[in-house]
Amino acid sequence: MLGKMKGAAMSPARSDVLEKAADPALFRTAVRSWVEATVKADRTVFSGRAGDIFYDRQQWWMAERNKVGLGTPHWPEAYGGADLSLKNQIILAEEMARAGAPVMSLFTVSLNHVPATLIRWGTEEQKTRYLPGVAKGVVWCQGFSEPGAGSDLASLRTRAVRDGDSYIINGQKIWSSYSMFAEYCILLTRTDPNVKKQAGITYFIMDMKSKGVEVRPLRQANGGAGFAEVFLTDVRIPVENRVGKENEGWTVAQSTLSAERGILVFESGERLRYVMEEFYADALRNAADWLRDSEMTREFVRLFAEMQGCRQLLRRLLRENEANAPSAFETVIYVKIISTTLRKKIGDFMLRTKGLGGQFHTQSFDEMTSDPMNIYIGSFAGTIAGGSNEIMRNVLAEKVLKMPRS
Amino acid sequence: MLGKMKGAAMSPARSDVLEKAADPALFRTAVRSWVEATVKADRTVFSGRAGDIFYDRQQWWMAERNKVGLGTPHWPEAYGGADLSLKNQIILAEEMARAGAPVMSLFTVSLNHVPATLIRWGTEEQKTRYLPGVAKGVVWCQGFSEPGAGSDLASLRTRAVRDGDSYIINGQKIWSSYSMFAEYCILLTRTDPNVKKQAGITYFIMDMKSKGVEVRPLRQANGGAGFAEVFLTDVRIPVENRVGKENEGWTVAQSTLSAERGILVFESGERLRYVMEEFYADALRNAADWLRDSEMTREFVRLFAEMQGCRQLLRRLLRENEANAPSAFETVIYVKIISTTLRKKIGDFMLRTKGLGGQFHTQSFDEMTSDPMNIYIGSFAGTIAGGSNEIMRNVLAEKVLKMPRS
Amino acid sequence: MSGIACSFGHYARAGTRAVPTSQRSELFGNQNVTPCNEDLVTFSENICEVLTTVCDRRSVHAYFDGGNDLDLTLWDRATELGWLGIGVSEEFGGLGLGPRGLDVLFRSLGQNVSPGPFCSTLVGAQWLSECTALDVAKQFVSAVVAGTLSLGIPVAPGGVSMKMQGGRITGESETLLIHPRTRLSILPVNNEGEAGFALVPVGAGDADLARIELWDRTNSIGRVKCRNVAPAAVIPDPRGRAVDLLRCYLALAVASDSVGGARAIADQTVAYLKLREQFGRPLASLQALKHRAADLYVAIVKAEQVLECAIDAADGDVASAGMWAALAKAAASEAYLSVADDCMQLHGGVGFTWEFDCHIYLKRALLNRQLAGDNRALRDLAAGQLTEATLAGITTAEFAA
Amino acid sequence: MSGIACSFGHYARAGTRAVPTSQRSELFGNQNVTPCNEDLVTFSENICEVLTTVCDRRSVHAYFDGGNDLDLTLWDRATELGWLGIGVSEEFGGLGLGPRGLDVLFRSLGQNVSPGPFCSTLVGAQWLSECTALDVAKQFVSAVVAGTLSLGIPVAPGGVSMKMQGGRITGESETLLIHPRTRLSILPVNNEGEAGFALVPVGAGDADLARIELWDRTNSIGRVKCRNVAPAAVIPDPRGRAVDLLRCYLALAVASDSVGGARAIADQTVAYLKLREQFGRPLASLQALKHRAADLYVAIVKAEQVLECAIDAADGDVASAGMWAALAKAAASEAYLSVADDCMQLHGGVGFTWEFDCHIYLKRALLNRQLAGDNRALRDLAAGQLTEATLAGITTAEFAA
Repeated sequence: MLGKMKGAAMSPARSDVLEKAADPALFRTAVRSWVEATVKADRTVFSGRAGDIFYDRQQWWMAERNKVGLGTPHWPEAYGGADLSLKNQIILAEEMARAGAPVMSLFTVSLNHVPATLIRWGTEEQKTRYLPGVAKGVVWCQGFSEPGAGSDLASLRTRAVRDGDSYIINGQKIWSSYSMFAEYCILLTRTDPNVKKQAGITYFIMDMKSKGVEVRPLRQANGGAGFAEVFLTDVRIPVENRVGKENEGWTVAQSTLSAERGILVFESGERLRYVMEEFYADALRNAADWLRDSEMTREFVRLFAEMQGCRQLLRRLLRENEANAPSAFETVIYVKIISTTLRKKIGDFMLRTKGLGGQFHTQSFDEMTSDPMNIYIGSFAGTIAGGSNEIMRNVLAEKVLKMPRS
Repeated sequence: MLGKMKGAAMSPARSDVLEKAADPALFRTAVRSWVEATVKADRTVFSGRAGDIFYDRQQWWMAERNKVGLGTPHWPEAYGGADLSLKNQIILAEEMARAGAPVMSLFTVSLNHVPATLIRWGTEEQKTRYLPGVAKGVVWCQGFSEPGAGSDLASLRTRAVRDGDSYIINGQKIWSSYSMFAEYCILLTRTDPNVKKQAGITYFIMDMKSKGVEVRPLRQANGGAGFAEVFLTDVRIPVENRVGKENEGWTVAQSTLSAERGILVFESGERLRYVMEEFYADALRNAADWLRDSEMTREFVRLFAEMQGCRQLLRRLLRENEANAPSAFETVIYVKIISTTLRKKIGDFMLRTKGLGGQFHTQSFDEMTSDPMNIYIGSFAGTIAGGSNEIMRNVLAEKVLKMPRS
Repeated sequence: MSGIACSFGHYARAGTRAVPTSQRSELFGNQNVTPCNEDLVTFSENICEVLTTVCDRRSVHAYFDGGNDLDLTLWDRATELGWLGIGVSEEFGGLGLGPRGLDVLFRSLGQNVSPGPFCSTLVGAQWLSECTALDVAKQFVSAVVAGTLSLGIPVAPGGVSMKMQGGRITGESETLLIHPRTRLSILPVNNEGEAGFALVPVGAGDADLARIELWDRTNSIGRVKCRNVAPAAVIPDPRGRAVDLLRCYLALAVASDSVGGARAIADQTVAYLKLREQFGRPLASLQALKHRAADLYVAIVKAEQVLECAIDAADGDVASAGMWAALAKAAASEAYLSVADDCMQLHGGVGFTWEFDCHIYLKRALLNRQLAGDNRALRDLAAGQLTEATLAGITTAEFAA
Repeated sequence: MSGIACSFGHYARAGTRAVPTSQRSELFGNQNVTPCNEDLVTFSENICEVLTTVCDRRSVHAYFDGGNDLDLTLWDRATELGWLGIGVSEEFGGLGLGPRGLDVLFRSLGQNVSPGPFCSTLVGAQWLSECTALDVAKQFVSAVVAGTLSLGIPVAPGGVSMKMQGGRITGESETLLIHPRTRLSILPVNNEGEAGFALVPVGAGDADLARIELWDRTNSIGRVKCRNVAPAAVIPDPRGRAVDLLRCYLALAVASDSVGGARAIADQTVAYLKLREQFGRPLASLQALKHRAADLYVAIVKAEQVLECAIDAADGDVASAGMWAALAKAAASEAYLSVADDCMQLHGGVGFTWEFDCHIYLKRALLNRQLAGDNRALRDLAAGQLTEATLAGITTAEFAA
């Protein structure tokens, strides 16, 4: 079995877990026992710690994953990845969800958006310089949205002006997740204001330690502070940090955005399954009041069915992505709308089951995946960000149903 | 008391019922005993009759009302009306609803739209000639909508061309309620196709017996045949039947349409109250299954509350109409949307309480006010006609909330 | 026409197995392998093609008004083309495509609001093929596949049983999904204390079928009055597995019909919005209507995905199959109704006329909501099964590989 | 500033009845006459004017972040302006405007998501003025009107009672709506077998108030732990009328707060949509958002109308007042939540930030849904009352004159 494993000997990072990759069943077992043991360790390491442990815990978790070669599991081997098959990626995501392992939210951009962009558009030097750092825990953020350019991203106004071997940047970015922790930023700027808005955009890698970069955390509706505004004043970016050609950044950005439609969403769907299953098991264990109200139990099984349907849809999306099927364009819209609204409904449902108690503010330190109020209020990030559900409906109507533009 | 009653002696039609008009409480009692006795007679006269008794029954009911001076209760005395105060009109509508008296749907246009138009815009000759007939049971229909001009009424294309002392009409009208029974039609036509669409419209009274008028009944989704298409081929209308000036019909039509926002809707709200109250009492009497399902009883009381709120809103509308308050413009939109969607929800709810039995087709001959499937399917007439609820939302957003036109 | 539908056609027309087993399993896989999606898609396209011709809009309307025998025409055509054996396994002359094959057929029939005894008959046959002794099953199921037998089944399996004493049944049945010409019905019986089902000859003098007229005239229901009737066969069901399976298959069929119908009327509505102009532009260009249209498809996709889970579960024969079928039927029929309702509204005035299709879809959606049991009852059932599984530490959310 | 608000101001500032009774009844009518709408509108405008200044956006946000004492500032201002006596009758130094007056005040407070012990205190005082002996009522209600006393009340009247033995209470109370500085609470007690309420001093050594932190920081709740506490007064309630009335007044207050809040956040959202441009035009010009905005107002109007019915009923003291109040609270709090939820969505990204108002309204809406009892429980209660009335042949749908 080992001998047959494709490329098993090629990578120095191959671990006990990765060695099982050729056999899905064995791989699942290996992942399961590793992740369960490691997450248990996590609870020991971080339990009882005060202060903002989010960053430390994320870095610890990345390091642990790295030890078994799972830092960048879906990346090609050439860039230090484990090059897992889709099937194994699914197994990995399922097991992470099952064990309640930390969501790698700090690394969302570095793990997904950065490779989706650089592998296709980056120079060899850029790839060699930046990609290896990701598995070592280098944090990236995204500098796309602006106060006046959210859904209408192409109308962005942050200026980049060429000055010898570098560009001078001035402007303001917003909704930049974890930018307070980031070492680098993938940045969209306007280099030509006199052409059609999509045509004058240039894409950069920006060092967050550059002079003139100021990060101001924004507080979210649920009290969290995951994103920030980034103010850019005469920031100098060397020409070699440009990704793609000048004024062709819009095309590059499409690769970046496509990173949001794969295994990332899949894992969050899997986690929702366990949230719901555990929620129901808990209710039964505690003989919760709401179980005696058939209106509520009917609603629960309705949501439970929606959750299962959503997982099924996510599986379809992964298959379509893998096959480069054009239908993935349609599916990803349904996934976006259905999964984000489902999360909101589940949060609201759970809140109601807790009655007045659901309104008590708890100072939970975890990623709060299972606190109803956090699920509910946090769900707006999903329905608004990444192309609001309103934009998604426009696209569905115009691009899929071919209804004419007004 | 009698001596003080304003104008009591002036009208020869003053009856025992109308004599009580000065005292609302007495008036209510008088109306109640009269309507209960008469409706009971109705059941005797028409029970067991086969065939389409709708027309006969409507005419019988108009005749009965006429006997006590209630044929045209809300009209001014000068045109043969009872000139009831708003308070008494409300009482009358309440009592009609309470007794389950026939809805005067055959006379909707003649009782409401015709006077709203002629009293303001008609010549003395037109008023004298046409208004007295209404109480005697002359049926009118409305020739406004066309296949290509529904919500966008002003784009109508039925042509009227002046030819000496008359106009020649060619075109097609649709959704013309009870036009198969009508003797006259209030008709909108295009006289000038070369100006802004609202500016080239002329308003006529058309004799339905004119040569070239062909009525083809349309079957409705619930199987009923209340409306029809009206085909007009070289129909000749004398000039004296024009209402208002040539090309000024759009303004005249606004008066016609305003008739739809008063006591007419109020009465239907009152009827819904009794439908719901009787439905609940019936359920209790029969110990209906759904009463043991708290999801259903909660839904019922929610709808019951909405119904009551809707009645409250209708009372507000009547007050605002009476006071010529500008807020009536806003209120009538809410009334339209809320009352029509409520009717649909109630129909659907009742259907569900009947389970499979709700799907059995019953050949009911009455106006079917209480058959759930008829309430449900029939409700679309409400949500679509008279300015669809979508148009209403546009108007609410643009005219009331002042959101800019796109 | 692709080879697959031709195979079906040829196979059925010849009355014998024209396509060798090996070739067919290559096309559709054996029961252990999920049939390849592409084959099913092609199959579905072929059924659609036939239905578009036979069961076109005009014919359906004429049938609705009592003006033709579309139900019978369609039945004959289905027999010819081998559709009636799509679900049951090869030993009955079927194609063995199981729940997945039935889904394809019912979805297409739903798309075309097709009349005829398909649902009751094919659900009944599938159930018989799995719940009865092989000889009994062979006798009846093969007749179904050959197009010579249609079946009646309870509208809501799990309802009241008829009393059976000394091998004879007397009394009035619960409501059945049954075509007026159907001569055999599956009836729940209490056979001297033992729960089960009986196959009862219908329409003879001692078992009258009283039809009940429905708002949805594409379906037929009725009740059977039995006077001392001897059943053709009895299927004991002491542990309630048979009733659960019957409900499961019926729920799946109604769910498939519902998503098919919902998608068809939504497509038709979007097409109408593109044609119809108001204020000088197509209605489809109005953003509020675009969002409404998008919402229709979101609702449909949600229901389709739950149904997909349920078909997976039934196909994989997992323990929670009944639960998922119940949830899928509830989700799909509710989506169908809300879609059909909004489509009538989006059509405006013409949608409210008898001549347009909206009311036919709407009435079928309304009936579907009640078939296989009220959705509240189905969800209560599902909640009970979820509770049982959860208490036993068993997950119901694992996909059937 | 119109004369009415000035009257209020003057009256309260002087500490005596500055406006003669005759003049005030002319303005607001006596209890038998529905107060003229116009007066109430003017009154409401004046309250709004004050709140817009005192309780502006910036102050509310600062209060939410623990940066000021807006609750106390507002309380002082309300005392000065005579708002605290708006509902209770003249014998307590109040204005006797009853439920209709309270509605105007609570609606305005809701519009501004105002903090402070208004709801619990004014509901409690209104209730005391009607449920206790005149001397007891006078003592406490007058103190409320004078601004020297605030009250705690049960979050959901009808919950668990505390045991009272030999005139003393020991144990932990159910959750109370109670300001941290409040020193007197209305508590349900079981006084040696007899149901009733006790007025209990809070905050002294033997009756600690344990605060519970809420997501909605504009409200305060907590529980009282009593160790052998002697109540200031006991209100027996053998027939449950007092608990019904307390629930009724609380439900009305929450409903008023809800429709006020819903309208305010909807107005704010429409204003935002007009300002915010995307794709080169204001969001407000997009038809899909126009329809969404229209739907917000339809939802609000529906809730307002049910509330109107409930206030009518309470004002007219009809038997079904409690039923209507329960239904109004359920309708209004659900409308509030759905409006606040959609407003956050319609604001897009900024709506999700702490700096914008959306989350404050959303959190208050979420809390409101739970106040006065869960909406399911309230509707069950209403259904029970509707059943009783229907069986007795009494209609609940008659308007109170």
